[in-house]
Amino acid sequence: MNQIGFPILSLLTFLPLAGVAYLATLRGDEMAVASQARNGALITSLGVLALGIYLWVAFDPSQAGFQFVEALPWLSGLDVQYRMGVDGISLFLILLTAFLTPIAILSSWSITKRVRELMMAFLLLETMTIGMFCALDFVVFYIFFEAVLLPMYLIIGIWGGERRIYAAVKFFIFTLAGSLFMLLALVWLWRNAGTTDIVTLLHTPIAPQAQMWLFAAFLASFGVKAAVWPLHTWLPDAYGEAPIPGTIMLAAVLSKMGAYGFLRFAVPMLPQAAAAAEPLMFTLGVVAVIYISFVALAQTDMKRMIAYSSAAHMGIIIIGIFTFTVEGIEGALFQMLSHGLVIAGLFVCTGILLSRGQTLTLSRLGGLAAKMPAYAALLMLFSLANVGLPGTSGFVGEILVIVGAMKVNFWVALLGAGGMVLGAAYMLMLLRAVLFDKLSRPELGALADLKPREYAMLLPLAAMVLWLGIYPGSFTHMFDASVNAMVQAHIAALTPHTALAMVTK
Amino acid sequence: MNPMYLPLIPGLILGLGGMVLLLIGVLSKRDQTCTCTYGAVLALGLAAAFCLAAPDGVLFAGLLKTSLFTRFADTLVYLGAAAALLLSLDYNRREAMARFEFPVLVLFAVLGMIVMISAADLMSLYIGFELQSLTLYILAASARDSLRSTEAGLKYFVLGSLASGLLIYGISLVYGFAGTTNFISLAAILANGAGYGTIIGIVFVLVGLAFKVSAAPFHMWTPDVYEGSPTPVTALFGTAPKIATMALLFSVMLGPFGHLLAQWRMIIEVLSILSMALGALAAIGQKNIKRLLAYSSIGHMGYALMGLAAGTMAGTQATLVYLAIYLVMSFGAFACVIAMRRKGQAVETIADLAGLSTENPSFALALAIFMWAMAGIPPLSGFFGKLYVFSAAINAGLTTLAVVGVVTSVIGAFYYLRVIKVMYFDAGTPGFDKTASSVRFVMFAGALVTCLFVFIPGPLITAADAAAKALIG
Amino acid sequence: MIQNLLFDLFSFILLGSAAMVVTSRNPVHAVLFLILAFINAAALFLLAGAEFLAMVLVIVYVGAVAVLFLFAVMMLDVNFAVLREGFQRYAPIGALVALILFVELALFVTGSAIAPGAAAARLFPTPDNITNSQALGSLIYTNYLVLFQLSGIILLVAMIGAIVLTHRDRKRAKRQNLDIQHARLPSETLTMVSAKLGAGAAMPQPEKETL
Amino acid sequence: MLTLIAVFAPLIGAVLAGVARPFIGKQAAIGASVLFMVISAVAGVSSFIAFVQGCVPIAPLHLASWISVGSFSPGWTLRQDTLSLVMVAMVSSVSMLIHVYSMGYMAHDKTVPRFFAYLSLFTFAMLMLVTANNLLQLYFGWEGVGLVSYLLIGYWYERPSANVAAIKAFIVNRVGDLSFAVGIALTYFVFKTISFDGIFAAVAAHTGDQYRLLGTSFPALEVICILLFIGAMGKSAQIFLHTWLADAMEGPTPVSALIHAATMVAAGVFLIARISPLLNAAPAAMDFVTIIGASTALFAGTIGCVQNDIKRIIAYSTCSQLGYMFLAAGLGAYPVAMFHLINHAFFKALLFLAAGSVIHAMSDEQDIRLMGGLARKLPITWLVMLVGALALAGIPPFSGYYSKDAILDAAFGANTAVGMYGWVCGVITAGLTAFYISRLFLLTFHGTSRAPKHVQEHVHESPLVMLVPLVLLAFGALGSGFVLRSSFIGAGFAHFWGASIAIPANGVMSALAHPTAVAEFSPLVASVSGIFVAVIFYILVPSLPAALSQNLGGLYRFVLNKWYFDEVYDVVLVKPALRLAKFAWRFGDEQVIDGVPNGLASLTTDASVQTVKLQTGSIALYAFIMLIGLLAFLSLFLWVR
Amino acid sequence: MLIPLSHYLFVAGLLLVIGVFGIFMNRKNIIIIMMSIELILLAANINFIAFSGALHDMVGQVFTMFVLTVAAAESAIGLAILVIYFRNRGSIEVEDVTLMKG
Repeated sequence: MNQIGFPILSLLTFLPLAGVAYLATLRGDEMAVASQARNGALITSLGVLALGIYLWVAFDPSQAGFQFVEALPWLSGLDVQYRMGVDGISLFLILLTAFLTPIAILSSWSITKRVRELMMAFLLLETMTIGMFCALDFVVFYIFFEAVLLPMYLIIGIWGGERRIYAAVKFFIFTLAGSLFMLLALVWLWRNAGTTDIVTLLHTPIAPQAQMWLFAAFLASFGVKAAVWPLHTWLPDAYGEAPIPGTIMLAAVLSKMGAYGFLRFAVPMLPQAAAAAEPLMFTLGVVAVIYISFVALAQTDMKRMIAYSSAAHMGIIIIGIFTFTVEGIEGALFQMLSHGLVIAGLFVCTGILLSRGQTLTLSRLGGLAAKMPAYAALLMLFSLANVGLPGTSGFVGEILVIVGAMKVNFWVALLGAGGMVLGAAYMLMLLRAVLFDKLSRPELGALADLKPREYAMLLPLAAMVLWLGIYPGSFTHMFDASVNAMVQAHIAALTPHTALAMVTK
Repeated sequence: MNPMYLPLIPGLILGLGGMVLLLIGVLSKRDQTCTCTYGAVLALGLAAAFCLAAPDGVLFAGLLKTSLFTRFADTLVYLGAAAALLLSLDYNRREAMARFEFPVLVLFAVLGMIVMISAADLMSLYIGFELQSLTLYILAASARDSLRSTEAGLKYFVLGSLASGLLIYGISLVYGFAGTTNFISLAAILANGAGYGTIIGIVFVLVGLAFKVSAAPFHMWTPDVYEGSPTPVTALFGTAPKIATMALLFSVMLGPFGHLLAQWRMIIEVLSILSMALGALAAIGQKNIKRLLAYSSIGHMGYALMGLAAGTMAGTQATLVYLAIYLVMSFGAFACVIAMRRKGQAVETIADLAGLSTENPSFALALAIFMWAMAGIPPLSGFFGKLYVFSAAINAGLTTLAVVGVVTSVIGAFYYLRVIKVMYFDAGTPGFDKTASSVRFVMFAGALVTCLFVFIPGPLITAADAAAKALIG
Repeated sequence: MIQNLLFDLFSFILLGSAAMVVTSRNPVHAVLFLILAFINAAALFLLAGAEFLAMVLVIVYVGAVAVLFLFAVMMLDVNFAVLREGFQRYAPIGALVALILFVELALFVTGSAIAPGAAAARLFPTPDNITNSQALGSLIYTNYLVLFQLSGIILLVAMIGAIVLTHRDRKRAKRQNLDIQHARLPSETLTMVSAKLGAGAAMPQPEKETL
Repeated sequence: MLTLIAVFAPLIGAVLAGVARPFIGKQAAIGASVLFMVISAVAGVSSFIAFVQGCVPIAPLHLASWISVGSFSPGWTLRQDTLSLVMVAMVSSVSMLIHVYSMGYMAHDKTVPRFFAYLSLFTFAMLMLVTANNLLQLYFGWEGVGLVSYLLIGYWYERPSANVAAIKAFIVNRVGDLSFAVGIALTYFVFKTISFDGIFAAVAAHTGDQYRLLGTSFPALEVICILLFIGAMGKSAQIFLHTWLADAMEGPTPVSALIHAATMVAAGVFLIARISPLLNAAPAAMDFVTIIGASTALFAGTIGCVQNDIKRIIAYSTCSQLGYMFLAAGLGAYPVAMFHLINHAFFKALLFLAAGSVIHAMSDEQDIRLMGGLARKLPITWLVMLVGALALAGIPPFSGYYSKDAILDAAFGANTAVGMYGWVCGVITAGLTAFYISRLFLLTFHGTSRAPKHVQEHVHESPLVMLVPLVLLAFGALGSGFVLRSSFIGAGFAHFWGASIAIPANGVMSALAHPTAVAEFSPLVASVSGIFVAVIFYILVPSLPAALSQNLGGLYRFVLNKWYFDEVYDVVLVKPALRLAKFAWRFGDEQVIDGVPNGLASLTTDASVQTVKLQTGSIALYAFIMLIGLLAFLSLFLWVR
Repeated sequence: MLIPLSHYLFVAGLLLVIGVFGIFMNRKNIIIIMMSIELILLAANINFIAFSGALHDMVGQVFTMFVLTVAAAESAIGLAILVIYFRNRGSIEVEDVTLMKG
């Protein structure tokens, strides 16, 4: 099996499926089924979280390679196997998923329509997501990567807002279009290496000419998933229309799949193409940061503003990845984690308003700080973390990316950091519109402050945000080895190193 | 008995079984539809069992040849026919068109198909082809009091006989210029290149067969016939004859004409591209679910043809995998269509599905699974079909085909999603009648296989691999 | 020499009557021209040495198929004037297609030579010492027995088909069909409608699809 | 250890006041905050005293690692050298006084614990800033004070203007912070470290480094210093990034005192002093600092002369005084800058709190045109305000005199064009300063009262809890210059500052010791004449100002409107940005980018309609298409292949 | 055989072309379309016979035999379908066979 004697990764991946099976067996009247389904889903996801924490404890940070590796024959005749494994890069993304799923499930309490199906969809989503981060075989990866669409499509379409159908279809088609090109790239790589084992693929050289095409295919797929400008427009629609728990999973976890794809495949497998695409990716990243921030500034809906903000932050992650420096990549990774937590927090806050029956139109909110101080404080915390305030998780990733980018190009660092200013602008506008000023409508004054269940969602997130901000070392040292090895390999593949030497003696 | 004749037994079972059932039906005083249907399913099962148990063989001085490849395709055909029979049982009764001749005709059609699949000579190819075609013409029109059904039968018949006319003209040219109808001799002669006469013959043959797999631009009959025919017959049309013809295409194109791969590949590519594009585009605006499935099947045949265009063993394997998966999805989907019945009346528009997910979640889920699988979304089985054909195409250097395939998949997803959208997102109460158990069986067995394929893909893939090896050697 | 002349004659009539088949305004005439075409084709068969098939062609086609056509034309009381409408509409494109097809066939088929290995690949060379019928028979009943049987099944299918499709039940005679009765469900046949007083019962209408 | 207590006690106070408020009650929360602040002040001052007596640098106190990625490994570390400890002592003590004062001033507010939590948090952030041992921790504090200033300015969040001011403060600060962050990154890029010790040790090795930017090469250190200084400009409200400061008056007065005196704005000056070894290697950047500082001093001084809001006048005075500090720092006279900073902290805190006392008395009226004649009713406030005003005006022996004089001496003594520019600006500003603070003082306390009657009736002296801090600060304003002079800039300055400040080798500090007569007396003359003019304007000939503003209308309006900076920014930056945002959304996203998929979708649908058109149901047509297809394939085969 | 193969092929080809042309000409008359198809089959048969003669091979004739059988069965089924269609609809106009389209 692996070094700890049982297939923990498969267990992590498929435990939610067991939950799905359990939920499917529930019978009885609707209310009873709903509450049983909620509890069942919550317990399952907490079980996954417990396993995830065990994984973290058992993980050996000094190794750069994959751990807990499992392999089973699968598509026979070809070298396509069921392979699972984690390294430092995927470890925390798995944990992020395991951490956020219970929160997303908790945040769905206010939804009363077809609860059992919703819970099943979430557990399915968790399986797909964790499986994707665990996969060590490209085909397995691809399957999980794309299978995410199924539950997500339903989640947006059934439980979403007014324009849910447009959003759901757009989300599905965009993502599918992108990932099918990756399928072609996958097949090409398969032919090239004779296997789809990711570890082997990582070490199989590819002709530079072919790399360009492959990179374009990867860009199409991961770019859509990570909502890289200008492939981002599905995102505000999907985030805006999805129900809150769906938005949380979309924004916090699913968008990371794209970035993870870049980090796992595009960069290490295609070093030359990645290096050649560096200016392009920087441009896209910077445009994402600046342009999308501007768009966010113009939003009139709380959820869409946060959605655009999320897309803008993905720009930072992209910049970080393509610096090919330890600082930049670790920054990007850290930003991925932080963004996941922060954006989840923000959306939970949004959901709390929704569950109080409130609109999300900014002009119709305001003055909530007086009646909901705890809510205000937590929303403020997440907003500030989103803006990258030192001491919160958002800062660490951002500064690392800036530091990494500075090693490559001054302007990328400067413009990438420009999100700090624009981000502050729209987040503060948001805070003002929601929390401050006078109550815009008298009924807002009747809102109650946070309930225990809401504390249960927000406090862990807040604690994590602060933990990541104040003592990021407990996270970075887990992926140090992997990232270092990756950067070393990248540099080795590119010798002579062509990065711009900006300082001369 | 001489083991040489073992491969004959399935054919005998089908032919004789058909006649026995015919006798039972004719002689009995009571309505024997049920008996005959189950009898036919039994015959198919027996045939399948004997088929799988039989060794390879060349029969009748090279008229027929069985191998793992033919057994693979045969099995699929048996499965398809059996499923169609199961579906017909309830449907025909409710539509008041239950007749014992129906299963008998299906058995004869299957006989024709297995002859086609095992054909090793142009003559047996033709006879098999005609046997199944003629039977299917009748089946298409079998709801004889329905204008739609008879219109479908008429269309199918006229166009089908035109196609078979072209086919036989082509065969005559091939025969004449090569001097033989035997596949092995043909291959030997064509190895030294072919004259224009032969080549023209091959094009005619291809057109005739392309009609049967409804590859664009020879697909025109498909939507109309699918829509008009009784649904179980449509389900049969969508699968068994297509699988048989596809298998025939492989054994002809890669057998006797295999050496001319470089010359006919382009035609297959064009067929494949046109089919995929048409299947994706034309389905978008459809309101009738059977028409939608018709266009979808055109698209699927485009994908399946990719494997033929590759012309390699991997391509063969890919297409076989694709066909097997397609068979299950398709039957599942048609079972769902058959289950769409309101107050004893079959309803066929997509809009009728609105709100199904709240009223009958398992039905809705099953249909959603089939739609997703057809769109090729992993982890459902449809994805693996696509994976394999794309892989075969790219390995054969046919990147254009693969790219077109990707683009059309995306477009295709759009209309599959629409079905799911109607079921899950639109409000409504379909108020469908209770579904018969045989239909439910096909539906849920199909859904289960489609879903769980990802966990045990091994057997099918290994079998397809062996079959491909048997064909190409 | 005389054979060439005969060939030219027969083929000329064949093609001419074929042309008349597709162009004549009255389907009855068309069928009659078809018969003429078959007969001439049989003559061409004869010239090529296939006496048996020539006879079969006459018997089967003229005797059965053509008569069937005639029967259909007569039986289906069709308004032929309507059928001729739009006669010319596709003629240009038809002519173009026909012309190209003809050029291609004439150029490539007629000019093609039989493959060099064809003689060696022949399966059953025509025996010189026996009659055509005997030669044919000895093949059909031996080597091609299985196909012969299958064509028997084809004919059986045709028979079943013709009967199944066209045989009319006497509709007046009511018969009890237990299966149908058993299959009926209350939900299929019964709808509970709460009718307003004086308004009558209205059936619920299915909703229209919207996307 | 004392430093540790000094730094973290406010944090504990903040947490208690903020988070634990529901559990411990309002009074306890306030009490906790003040108590921990007192602890902090005691610890801060005593650690400073202990240090002064030993005068031996204490090793940095390493608390924990923070980020550790590659060689980028800033930790949580408290630096303890003269510079830090001076600041710790000043910040904690001034802040403590402000806390105490606030207990009275804010007594009637609804959410006081929140206010105290912010105040304590603010102090904590500032203390983290001044004790930072690396640029990133400094940045932590830097952004921290920015954040809390945002919270405090927007404390009365029901006022729209307070919200606008708060957002403005944060965003303008962020502009500077952006530059700072990029500066940190560049520092790391050049030095491979961002800890101060590491940087300073490697300055010599990197002096010649060039950095390519905009197509040409610049000395890397210059670029870094300018980037960092732009950060300082934002925080210290120097010209171009000053616009937030005056608006920040929307916060409660103690906040203004805290922001303007001890914390936040001083951070910029502190940063410049902190990176002195680096800055010394970047002469162009130093000149830049001087020019900006001198210009700001003059610019803000002019505005201060015509404002009518009591707090705004003091705010612009802060701006102006900070300009002085940068002027000095840019010349290399960092100890002088620090000296002025400390003095300024006392007298500016004093001025603000006194102004707060006035406002408190005047029922929240802030316009000096509606005051007057308060001297009799508010004697103590009058007295302490006088002390503060004289200190600000630079009248001996009040503290401002010593430091301002030293700055101008240094500028004159620097003997460079830039220095001379600074000196000229400085002298003029001295005159302006004296004028506007006298104007404020006279209009507020003397003459006849111009306030509405009901306000006049309520005028009363502030409670003791407010007056005690005022008096203490007055002593500070009175004595700090005299007391600290010798150690800060006197003969022993090198010993006092030790390694915490690097003095450049241009002899600017030695110029202090031997000032020329011109340098010595011109500021004093300017100050005295400023007071004199004010007395003429507002006591002797009260009609003169109005006449003057009539005659010089254009100039008056220009200055009154703060040189139109806000308006220009609004037209050039804010409005276009909002328009651009709308455009990017409505056109860029919804039309162009979404246009592609939506267009493709409708294209597909159209194509679908076209495709289906052939499907007419006509058998003959189907047959035609088959035959045409056959023909096409035949032709393809025969002619193409 | 005295008559050259190419003559036969030419005649058969022409017959095929006439059949094809016939389909275009008679877009409304389904019976004539069926007859056109019969002509196409006849063309194939002539080919078979001609090749059989030229090759001196019996297979062509055997093939023709089966083609004839099949053609007969085909006409029977076709006409049966036509009859029931006529019954349902009362007309056999091809152009009007458009219940299902799109």
